[in-house]
Amino acid sequence: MFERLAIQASSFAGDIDGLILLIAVLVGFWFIVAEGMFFWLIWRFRERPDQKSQYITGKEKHLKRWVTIPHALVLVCDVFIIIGAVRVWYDVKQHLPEPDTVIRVEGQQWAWVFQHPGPDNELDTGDDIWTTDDLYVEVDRTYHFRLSSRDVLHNFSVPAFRLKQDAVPGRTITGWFHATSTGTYDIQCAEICGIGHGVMAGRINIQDAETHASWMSENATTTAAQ
Amino acid sequence: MTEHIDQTAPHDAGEHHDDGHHDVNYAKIYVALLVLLVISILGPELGITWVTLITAFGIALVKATMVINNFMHLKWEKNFIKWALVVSLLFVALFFFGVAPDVMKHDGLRWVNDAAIASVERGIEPPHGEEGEHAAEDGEGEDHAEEGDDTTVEGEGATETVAAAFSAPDAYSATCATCHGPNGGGDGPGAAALDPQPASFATTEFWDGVTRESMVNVIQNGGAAEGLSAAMPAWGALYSDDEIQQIVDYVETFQP
Amino acid sequence: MQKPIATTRSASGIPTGRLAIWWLLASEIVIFGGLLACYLLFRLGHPEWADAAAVTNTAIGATNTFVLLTSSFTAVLAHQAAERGDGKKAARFLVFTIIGACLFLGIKSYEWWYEISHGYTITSNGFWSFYYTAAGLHAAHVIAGAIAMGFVAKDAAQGKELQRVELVGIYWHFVDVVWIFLFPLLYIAK
Amino acid sequence: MAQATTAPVQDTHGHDTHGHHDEGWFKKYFWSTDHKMIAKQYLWTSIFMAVVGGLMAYVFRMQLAFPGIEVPGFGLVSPGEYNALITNHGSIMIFWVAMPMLIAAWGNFLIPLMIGADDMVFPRINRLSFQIFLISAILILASLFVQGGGFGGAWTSYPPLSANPEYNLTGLGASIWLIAVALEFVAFLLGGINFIVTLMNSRAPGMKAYDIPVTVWMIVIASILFMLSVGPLIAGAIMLLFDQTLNTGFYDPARGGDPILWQHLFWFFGHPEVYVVLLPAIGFVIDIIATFARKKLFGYKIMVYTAVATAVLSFFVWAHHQFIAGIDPRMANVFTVTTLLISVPIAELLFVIIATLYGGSIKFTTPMLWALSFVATFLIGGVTGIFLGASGSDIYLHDTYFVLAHFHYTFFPIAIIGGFAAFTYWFPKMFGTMLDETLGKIHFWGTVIPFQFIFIPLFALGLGGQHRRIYNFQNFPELASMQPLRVTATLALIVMILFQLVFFWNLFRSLRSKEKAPMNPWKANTLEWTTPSPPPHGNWPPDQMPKVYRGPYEYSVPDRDTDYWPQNEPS
Repeated sequence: MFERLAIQASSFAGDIDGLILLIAVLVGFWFIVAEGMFFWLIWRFRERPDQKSQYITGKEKHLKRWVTIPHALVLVCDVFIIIGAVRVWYDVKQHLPEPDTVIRVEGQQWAWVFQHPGPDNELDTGDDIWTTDDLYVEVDRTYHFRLSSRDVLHNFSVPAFRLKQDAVPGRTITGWFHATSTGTYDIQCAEICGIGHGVMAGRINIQDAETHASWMSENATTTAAQ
Repeated sequence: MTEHIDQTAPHDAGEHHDDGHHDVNYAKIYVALLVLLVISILGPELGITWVTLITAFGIALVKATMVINNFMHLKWEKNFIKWALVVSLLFVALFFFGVAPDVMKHDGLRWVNDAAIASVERGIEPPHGEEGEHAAEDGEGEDHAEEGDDTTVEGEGATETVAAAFSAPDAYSATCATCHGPNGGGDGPGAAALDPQPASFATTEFWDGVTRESMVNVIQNGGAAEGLSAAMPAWGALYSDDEIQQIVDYVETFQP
Repeated sequence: MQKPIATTRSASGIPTGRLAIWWLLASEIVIFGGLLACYLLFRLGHPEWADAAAVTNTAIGATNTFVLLTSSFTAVLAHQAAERGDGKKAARFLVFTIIGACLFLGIKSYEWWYEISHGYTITSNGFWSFYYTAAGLHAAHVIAGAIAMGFVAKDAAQGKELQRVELVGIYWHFVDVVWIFLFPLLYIAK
Repeated sequence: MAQATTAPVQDTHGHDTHGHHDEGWFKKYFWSTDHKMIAKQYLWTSIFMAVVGGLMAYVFRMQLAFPGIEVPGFGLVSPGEYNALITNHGSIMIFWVAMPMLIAAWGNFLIPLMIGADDMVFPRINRLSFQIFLISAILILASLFVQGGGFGGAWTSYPPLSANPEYNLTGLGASIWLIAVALEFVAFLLGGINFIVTLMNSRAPGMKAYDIPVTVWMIVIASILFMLSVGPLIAGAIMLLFDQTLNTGFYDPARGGDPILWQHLFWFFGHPEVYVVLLPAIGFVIDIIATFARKKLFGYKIMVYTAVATAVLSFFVWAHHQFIAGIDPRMANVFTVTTLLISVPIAELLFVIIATLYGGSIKFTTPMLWALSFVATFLIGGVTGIFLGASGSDIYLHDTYFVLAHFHYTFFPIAIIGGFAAFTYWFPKMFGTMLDETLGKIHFWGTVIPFQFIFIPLFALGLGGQHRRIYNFQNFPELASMQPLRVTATLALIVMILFQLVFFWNLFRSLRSKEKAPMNPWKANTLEWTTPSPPPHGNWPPDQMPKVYRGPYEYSVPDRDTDYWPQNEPS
């Protein structure tokens, strides 16, 4: 059932999963400590005939420690999480490695339109390949995508890449990915875009260099023929 | 906020128990406000930017302060009232500065707001009234002019090459195939969500029921224009009349 | 109905009605503030809006500023009269303020009619959308204030609920202050 | 304490020129200005809306678990209907259930009683605010039945989808939805001003700032928070309404507008809104835990300060909802830091609640069970929020079922568990009879256990990359295989809904019961327990209004016969 959790098909998928794991360990620790303390106190101080309730104001120094020290430790954990989060965020969303290929992705109700640069590797030339809902990329190449939308908000999300970015009408947003394994993965729309949101599914086909080249020559010629 | 108030005894709800009256010469303040108003109108007439800004907004601030302090008597009010008002203003400022990097600016790290840049370049078009009263009177004409704007903006985003290299099959696969299917069978990926189902161009029933004019009208103005499904969007903003004719030509190739 | 005991208490040291009015104004500040912050965000990002702003009629805007300042002045005189216990005089000044409000709305209607008939409608472009929305929201407050003052003046003329003259006055000055900022934002800055 | 009920307070209408005995049905139940009646009106409306919202969840959960079936009682769910259901489920549960239940109903009922006043300061504005609220509730329900169907653009209502009928295909539904939400805001602004002024001005003689029960503090802080955050959104809603109806272009990029602006306006309000409903729930929980642990609060002032700190900080975090929505990526770093900082005061609040249990003598009554389960469950919602507040992991988790499960783990404890805690605790005061403890406990376990089985599978689905608001996951090959988790969640929901019948049966029995509740059944300190159950009109006789001598949590004070010490008892 969870086989797809293991799929990491992009260069930064591992970083994001690592961050999730780091947070899971840190907050998991606090969660278990807090819940454990909570249930133990409930059990220990349940109503018993031989036990009277104590009068504690919370101003007692030796008791106040039990709140202030964990409190400071929470802050320390926060700092670790912030550092991890900002590093991953910088790599994925701020830093932009040099592209090998640039593609254009446009969302519309309710399909993805992909513009591949074709054999000459340049957009907006005669041999561009346009496809709907099927994106073809080559493995181990760095891609930039220029994301826009024709009508409403959409979201270009490839769970296997751990990649997600809103497509905003009127704006062009640039992102990148670097596929690391071949295969066909889901592209989901992750921003509600009308009644067809649930069918706005695309596929990303990651091909090895050879397959990709033959796909490209096949489709570039048919487009030219039309 | 209220912790300093000692109130061992209930206060009487006297209407004006704390401040009978303030010794303000209201007439003097009124005259001062009028003088400031005159300055704020005359200042910008000089046409110097910084004078305009100071006279317009600096004086607005001074006038507002005078009204708030003297007419609203905030000067004599308790401090927590002042705090409440200042805090609400601060939150507005927070909102402004939090949003400015995204909305006020038109580009940033890895994003460009093409539409806003295009709108700045386009400038303000003369109102319809300048060219001829009838255009402004006519609601339809106005709508059309606005949709014309759309085209320019889309053109900016997708660059001119797209417009130059218009081909009906490309336009069909980019715009129509989502629902009507790559071969016009009404079986595109979007079709599953639609009720009524999108038209299939591969059936004779479809071609019995339409004229060329009605098809052009639906593509241009949407399905609702012909009493059909409102899910069919209007594409008149995206394609010119001529291009729509070409698309209809292409759709006719699906005819069985 | 008579007031509950709760209404007559004043633990904060400010009479209940006035405290409520201040909180009401705090909530109004964020409403108008939000709208004007949005306007400023667009205005600073769109220098071309200055061309649209150039069309607005400063003379009419200035006249309306004058009318509102004057009505604020009569409102504060009403408050002064109410403080001295002279309900009749307070009511008379409030009536002047209401006349000011009506004059303001009349001038506003003429201005809008003129602009709309020359093709500058709410859909013309972003500037005009904000122009009509901000001024319209303000005008709605003017109408609400005028109606409230009508009720307060009716009571005050009979010497009842004189503290309300001050409350409605504070609200009215706030409406005035909003206009003081709208005037340069929509009319003067070109 | 039973003898206390026999002391009848006969003529409490001393300050009211006409008694309330002989009034017609309409005047008594609909036109009343009595804060207790208005509280009941809010309560019944919100319970009704909760039933509506719950049944909506049933319909779309059935569609998700068994796609394409005829849902019993509803029929086939089309994509348009599915979107309308999820949109209105979200809107109703937040604006018409959580807010009226936690703030309006209990705020109206408790604030005057807890601070020793006879009513709110502006009873007629109070009535007006309920009437506006009722109209908004009717409108939101009506919007489902207009031509084109209910609005389906999600409760966040992002333009251009929400702004343009050509995109959402529900032009009328969208506008009515928007008007209903705006009216609800107006109702709560009026109500909030009333709460704030009542607390500031009408406290019983002797009640200083730190003698106010935490519940009242929390409701009033929440009201201020709501008031200061909602303003820009009201302006934004007017702009959106004009976009929908007058064809303006505030959010239309083609005409110089900007769709991102709405997202900022919405979340500038939307995030503080979470704390608007959280704080009152925490207030109830604190009051209940102190009563049933027979303990003074561990650090009353810390509690109030952290609540204020949370409220202020909540204004600085809104854009964490928009990390991948097209905002400038550099801003995300700022909001990651502020978001994680807000975990500090919230952790402090929970630590203080847990510390209050230390050294207590805990009685497991139904309200106490609800209050304790609030802490245990909310903790899960709190820690999962860290994954979403950290920008790096949010890239993957944004808009997945992980988000959905996270905020249900916060809103469910807040609105449902907190609501039931308050309901079971103050029920005797409000209606004058006791709820059945056995039925109450059956209902408690029957609600809390299925809840975990609904949402823990959804966390797993979210980690598996399943996105929200999709009506049929069979269209996504990678997600189709996780169907068993969806079925588990749906079955658990049905079980939970069935257990609510126990609650309604319990409620029905108690309302019909002739057995009167005592004045102070829980032996609590706060002022509402010093008047008969239910309190008469005016709460106390005008000449016997309570005076306050001490704080609200003086339980188990050494050297006293009883383990509680009411606030109004002279020392």
